[in-house]
Amino acid sequence: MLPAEAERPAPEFILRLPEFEGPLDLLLYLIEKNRFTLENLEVCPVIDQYLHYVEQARSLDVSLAGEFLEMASYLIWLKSCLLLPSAESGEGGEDFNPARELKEMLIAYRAIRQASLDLSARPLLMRDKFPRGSSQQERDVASLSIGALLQAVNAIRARTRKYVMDVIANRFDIQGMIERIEAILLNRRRVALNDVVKTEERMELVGAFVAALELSKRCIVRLVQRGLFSTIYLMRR
Amino acid sequence: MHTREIVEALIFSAQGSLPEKDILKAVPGAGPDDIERYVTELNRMYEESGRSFRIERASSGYQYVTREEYAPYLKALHTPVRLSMASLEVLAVIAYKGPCPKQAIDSIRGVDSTSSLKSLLKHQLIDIKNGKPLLYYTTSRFLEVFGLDSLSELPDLRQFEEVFREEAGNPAGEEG
Amino acid sequence: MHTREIVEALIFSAQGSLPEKDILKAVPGAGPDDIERYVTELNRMYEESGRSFRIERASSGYQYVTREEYAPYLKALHTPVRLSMASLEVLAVIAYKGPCPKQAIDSIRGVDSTSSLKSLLKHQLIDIKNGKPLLYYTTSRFLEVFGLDSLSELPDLRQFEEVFREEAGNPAGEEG
Repeated sequence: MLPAEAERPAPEFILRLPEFEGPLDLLLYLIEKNRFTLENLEVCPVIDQYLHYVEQARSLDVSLAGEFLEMASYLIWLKSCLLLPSAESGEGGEDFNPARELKEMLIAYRAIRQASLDLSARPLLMRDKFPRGSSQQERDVASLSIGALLQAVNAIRARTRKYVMDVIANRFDIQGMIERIEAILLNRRRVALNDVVKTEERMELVGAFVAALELSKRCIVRLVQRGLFSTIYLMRR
Repeated sequence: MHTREIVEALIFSAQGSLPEKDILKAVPGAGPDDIERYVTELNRMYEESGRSFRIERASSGYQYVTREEYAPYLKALHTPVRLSMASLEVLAVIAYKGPCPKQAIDSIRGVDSTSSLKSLLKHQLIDIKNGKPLLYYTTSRFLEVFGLDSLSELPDLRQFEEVFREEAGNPAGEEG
Repeated sequence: MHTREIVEALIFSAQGSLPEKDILKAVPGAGPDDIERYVTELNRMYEESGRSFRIERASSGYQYVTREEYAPYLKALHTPVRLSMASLEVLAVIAYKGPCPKQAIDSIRGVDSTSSLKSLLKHQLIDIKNGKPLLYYTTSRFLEVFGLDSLSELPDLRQFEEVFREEAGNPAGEEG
């Protein structure tokens, strides 16, 4: 199911470059192809081949993820460290090994990749085995995660392709608005609806209007409007 | 592997009642009579070995049920229901935007939310503020189910862009 | 009615993995060892009578699953989980290092993990802890899907690292 290393075409193959998960994946491929191990790794040929691959990809107009280029510049730096005479060898008392960081990175990545293959080799629910279907009785709701909620937001966004966020950022707080209006009417007999809102935002105005309706329903204010589209006043009762 | 056991596995793993035609599609060569015979055989085996379940023929197909005498024990069991994606969407809108009228929910989602609202009300995850229009808001049960102390604990959606930002040319994202 | 069959009915009617503690609550007087013994007995009965399913331990509980040899017949009925290599890598990082921020995942893999995170969230294999930065962790669904009782059941990551370090004596690797 997963592409085995051996099945990948060699990177010299001109018409179609093999695809790699990322720069570390490519590096591991090159190391394995050269039959190096991380213990006896000769970094320079691997770096050369890596740069060659990136060069090829660019000449073929293959769009490479930025990470590949980032790694390329890192490797060029690394190679220059290796090739330059180590004038300050023994610096800090440690034997200076610029390739070590790269090795550690590769070991960590390789371990994770092995772990992921290991995971994938387990009998997988919904692939190798299937759970018992749903039971008939309906009960309480299972506890849910914030992730699931945000997933839902994303689903809405993907479907409507509108800015759900815009609307959400403008959420209005009716209760807060009611309190604001009540506070204003403590000192005054009447206030115009437009004077209740603090911003020009439509949603806030809608919120104020809903709040006004609510207060009217509670017999706290009376809404007065002299004509269509004219100012709406909230009168204290 | 016997066809009978394939039929068993099919009904076993199905969500709800499995229509006969789906079984026939999955085991080519078998007819409706065969299916019925297999189910009878399976049920006899279950009964003879003292199993707590059997297969029931419903109008729409076949489904597993636990035997009635076990019902008292199952009632004690907390078998939580999983919310549908549609209900989760409605819930998300109300959580972030509520209290809000149904019309606002429908317009944000681009679809009608009637049945989801009903289901959420039934599970007491949302409630209604009286008024015209009715306003929906999330309840304390909602906070409980999501393990939140208050609505203000909901993550800022902008922060979530790191996960849900649309990739150029690949809006659907990876179907991993 | 035997307690064993009550346990059977409980696990059978549960959705997903049924936590052991829920079983213990439903059958007073039985201990974890009893439950385990009942499950072993049930599984032996299922196997001997050629049943297509068994009970397995997962996510600190028990769940019914169909036997693997039936998967080819059941695939048509379900939407199988298909995880990309990238998603599996991300999942492995989160399983071993989580809860961890996206940045940690990206840095181990050397690439951006956005689309994989999306896909894993969609499959509910991972979830998010609110915070700055957001932290990702594997869910109980992950344990169910991979048939793990807990994360501690995963093989030691260092074990994999060691294998790689020790390959010095075997330059050809597993090739050939």
